[in-house]
Amino acid sequence: MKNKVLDAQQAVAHVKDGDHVMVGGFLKGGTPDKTIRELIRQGQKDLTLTSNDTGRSDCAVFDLVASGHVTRINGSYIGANPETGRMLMEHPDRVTLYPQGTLAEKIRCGGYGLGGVLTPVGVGTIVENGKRKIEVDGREYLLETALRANVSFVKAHLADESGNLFIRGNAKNFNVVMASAGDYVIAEVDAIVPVGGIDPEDVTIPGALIDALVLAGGTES
Amino acid sequence: MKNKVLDAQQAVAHVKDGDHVMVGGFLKGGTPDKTIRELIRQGQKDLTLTSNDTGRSDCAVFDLVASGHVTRINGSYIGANPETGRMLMEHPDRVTLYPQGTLAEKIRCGGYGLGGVLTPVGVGTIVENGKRKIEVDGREYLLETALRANVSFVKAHLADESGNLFIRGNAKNFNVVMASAGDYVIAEVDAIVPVGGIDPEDVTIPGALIDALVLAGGTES
Amino acid sequence: MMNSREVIARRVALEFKDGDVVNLGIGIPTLAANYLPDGVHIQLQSENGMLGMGPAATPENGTFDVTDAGGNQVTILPGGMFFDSATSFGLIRGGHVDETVLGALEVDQTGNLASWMIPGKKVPGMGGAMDLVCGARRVIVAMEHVNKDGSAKILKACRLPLTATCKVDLIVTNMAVLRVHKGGGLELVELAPDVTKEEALAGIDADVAVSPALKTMPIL
Amino acid sequence: MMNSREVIARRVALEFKDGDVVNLGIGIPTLAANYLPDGVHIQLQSENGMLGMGPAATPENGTFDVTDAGGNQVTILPGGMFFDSATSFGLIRGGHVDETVLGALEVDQTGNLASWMIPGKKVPGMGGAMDLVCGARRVIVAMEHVNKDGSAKILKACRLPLTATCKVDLIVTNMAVLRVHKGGGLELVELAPDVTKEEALAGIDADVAVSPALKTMPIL
Repeated sequence: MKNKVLDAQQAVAHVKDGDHVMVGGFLKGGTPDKTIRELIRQGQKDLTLTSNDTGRSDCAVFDLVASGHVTRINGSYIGANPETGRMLMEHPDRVTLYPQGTLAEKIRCGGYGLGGVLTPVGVGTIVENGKRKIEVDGREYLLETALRANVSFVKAHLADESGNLFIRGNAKNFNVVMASAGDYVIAEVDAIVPVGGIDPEDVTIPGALIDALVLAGGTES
Repeated sequence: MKNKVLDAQQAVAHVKDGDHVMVGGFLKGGTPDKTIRELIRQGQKDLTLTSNDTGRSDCAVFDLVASGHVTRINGSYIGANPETGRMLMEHPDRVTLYPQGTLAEKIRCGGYGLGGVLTPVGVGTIVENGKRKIEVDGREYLLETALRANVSFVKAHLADESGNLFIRGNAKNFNVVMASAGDYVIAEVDAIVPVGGIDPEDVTIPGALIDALVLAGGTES
Repeated sequence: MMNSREVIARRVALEFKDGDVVNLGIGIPTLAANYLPDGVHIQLQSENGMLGMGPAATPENGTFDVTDAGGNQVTILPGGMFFDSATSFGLIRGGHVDETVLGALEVDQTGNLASWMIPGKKVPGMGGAMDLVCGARRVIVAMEHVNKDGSAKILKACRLPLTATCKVDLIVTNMAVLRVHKGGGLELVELAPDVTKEEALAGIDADVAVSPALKTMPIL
Repeated sequence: MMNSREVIARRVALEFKDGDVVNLGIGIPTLAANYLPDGVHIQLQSENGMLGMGPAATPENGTFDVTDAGGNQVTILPGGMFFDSATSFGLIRGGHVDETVLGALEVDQTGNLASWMIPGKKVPGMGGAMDLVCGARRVIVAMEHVNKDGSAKILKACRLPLTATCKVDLIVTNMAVLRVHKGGGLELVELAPDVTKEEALAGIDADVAVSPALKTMPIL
């Protein structure tokens, strides 16, 4: 069995300048911090970031935006990150906001081999700008296309050595879809147990999707 | 709290002539038998049936097709039910077959308020007949639209009194998406426990989706 | 005497039926859960992935693996469940949430709603609001009757970018309750205690029919 | 001497790398799991909702809540997981299955595959085959070299309704192994023991390039 347990430095080194990175979490819930701090430290440039909210002040992803290394953002609610708000005001073309359910479906499409979904959400609003409208049975929908990343960063409570993840509570949020939609997927976890240590009914994400396991905590404040 | 525990007769009486019913299961795995036998007994006519496989000889849904009360079928693999095969040969317009993942997504769309999905599966095959083809980023996809039912029949191992379901193993199959896509949803369950008897991490389907709980077994052979 | 927020929250609470699945927006809507009538139990949906949300967590039992949509550590009640964002918004879009209650910047007489941005000033993003408004069976707007400068929030036509078109069912303010008829048209159906019809209408810049059964909010 | 099915299964087993997620069709493909080389561990995906499928269940531990795609009661191995059909086919379509091995009625030199129906005769339905062929990273066809009447199954162009277009990567038969080049074109790369190039080619009704490195199947 391939050893997927890496230190943060090794795992994050898979990110290249210009990459699209997805970062799981909903504000402080279920968001990776140690690996994102390492990403800030390594300083890969010109990143596209997909994150529901780009964090709040106690989240590493918040500081990632402030680091200046992120030049494009896909998100939904950015009210807790004034840096993202500033980017949107100064460069409206660099920040794209989606209805939260639409963002989740777009990422799911990317991970699940679908080209897109038809959603009624956003019809009649500025969200429809530039998008194809498709009518089915007399009702209008927006075509929302798939989103994939070069590297996905997710957070889980528990992993087994094969990479199976148990994501506790509603920390599942965007972590589940993002784990399927990255070419390389880094899971930051509170603990790692032997294979078989997570009941098959409790595995949230199959290890087959996970490339690197990084233990959270340690030197991370 | 509304009492959702009904006997099979009461629950199944919600089906009307001409209804579209969805029946969960994959062959004998996770398929409701007692409630479908009751549906055969009550004899509602002119039903449309959506089922992955329409069962094998030891499944009630197999007998439902043979009963003659089903006039339209949506399925995927029907090799274990010769009656469905006969219907397809004699009335090709009455049986529609979908790639299994496409069928699952169509039902998910129906339950989750989406108009459809774009899938690459079936492009270049007879599955594309009559469907819209949509190009995204230079790749062709089929537009597969949503499917909903009047009544969904699902099977679970455990329910709590509020209707939360734990579906064990891979009996989850089509039961999960069908539970979201019926106007009225009947869950046939092996046992019913008080609210709180299923850990929040183990609830497969929220009780909010379930209208009727019927205890499996009993007089059912 | 009740303050504005309490008037609104108490009145909104009367809209819930026993067993309803309800999503409450941050602010006044969240307060509504404190005023449920006897015998009415609702299940709170939190769009970040929970049904059956319970009270705030304590320092002892709190974790960032269980949070509300505002990011606060909370608890889950027996009978609740967790899920990911795709499932959560599937439930929302699919009509499995009975009521969503949210604040608004503007509502208009066709049922349009603007709640998520002021161009050039404040763009926090729509978050889950568009999905909730589009998908919930009933959409209840809970807001102050007028802006701080006294200008109307209930308008002939929204001026700000919309959250959704023609989706609002009911408007509950500190002064009045207005029903939005399907196909458009506002009907003033209730007044807050000590508020006159004239006062309520003066704060509205839209066509309003006054219900023949106009009554006082039953909130005391 | 090995029978045809064993030849095919043994050769297919050599295609797996340690750690691969593999979906094996019913019949010959399923047999391949019996012949894994030492040190190669694969995880079996069952499209009805399981990763890490284990051996058949016994009457003691069997349940219809844990079945393979043929409907038989099976077990799950430590490190496995269960999921619903939408998730299962999401994993399949999303390229998270490394190899799918399936039988076929016909394969052609462009990599087209026909496996699911004979019009007017037999229409069992495509089941998960179209999703698997379309989504798996590598598609391996495992089948008898020719039909029972001796007619070719490897053709210039499939005549039966297709399962997918241009998706097959490798064809393993009881007589030969053929690589299908991206963009089309068959290359005969291996022969079964005691089978001549001429014998193998005689059973194929398509344009075939013979590999300069043509060798005997390494299955003994």
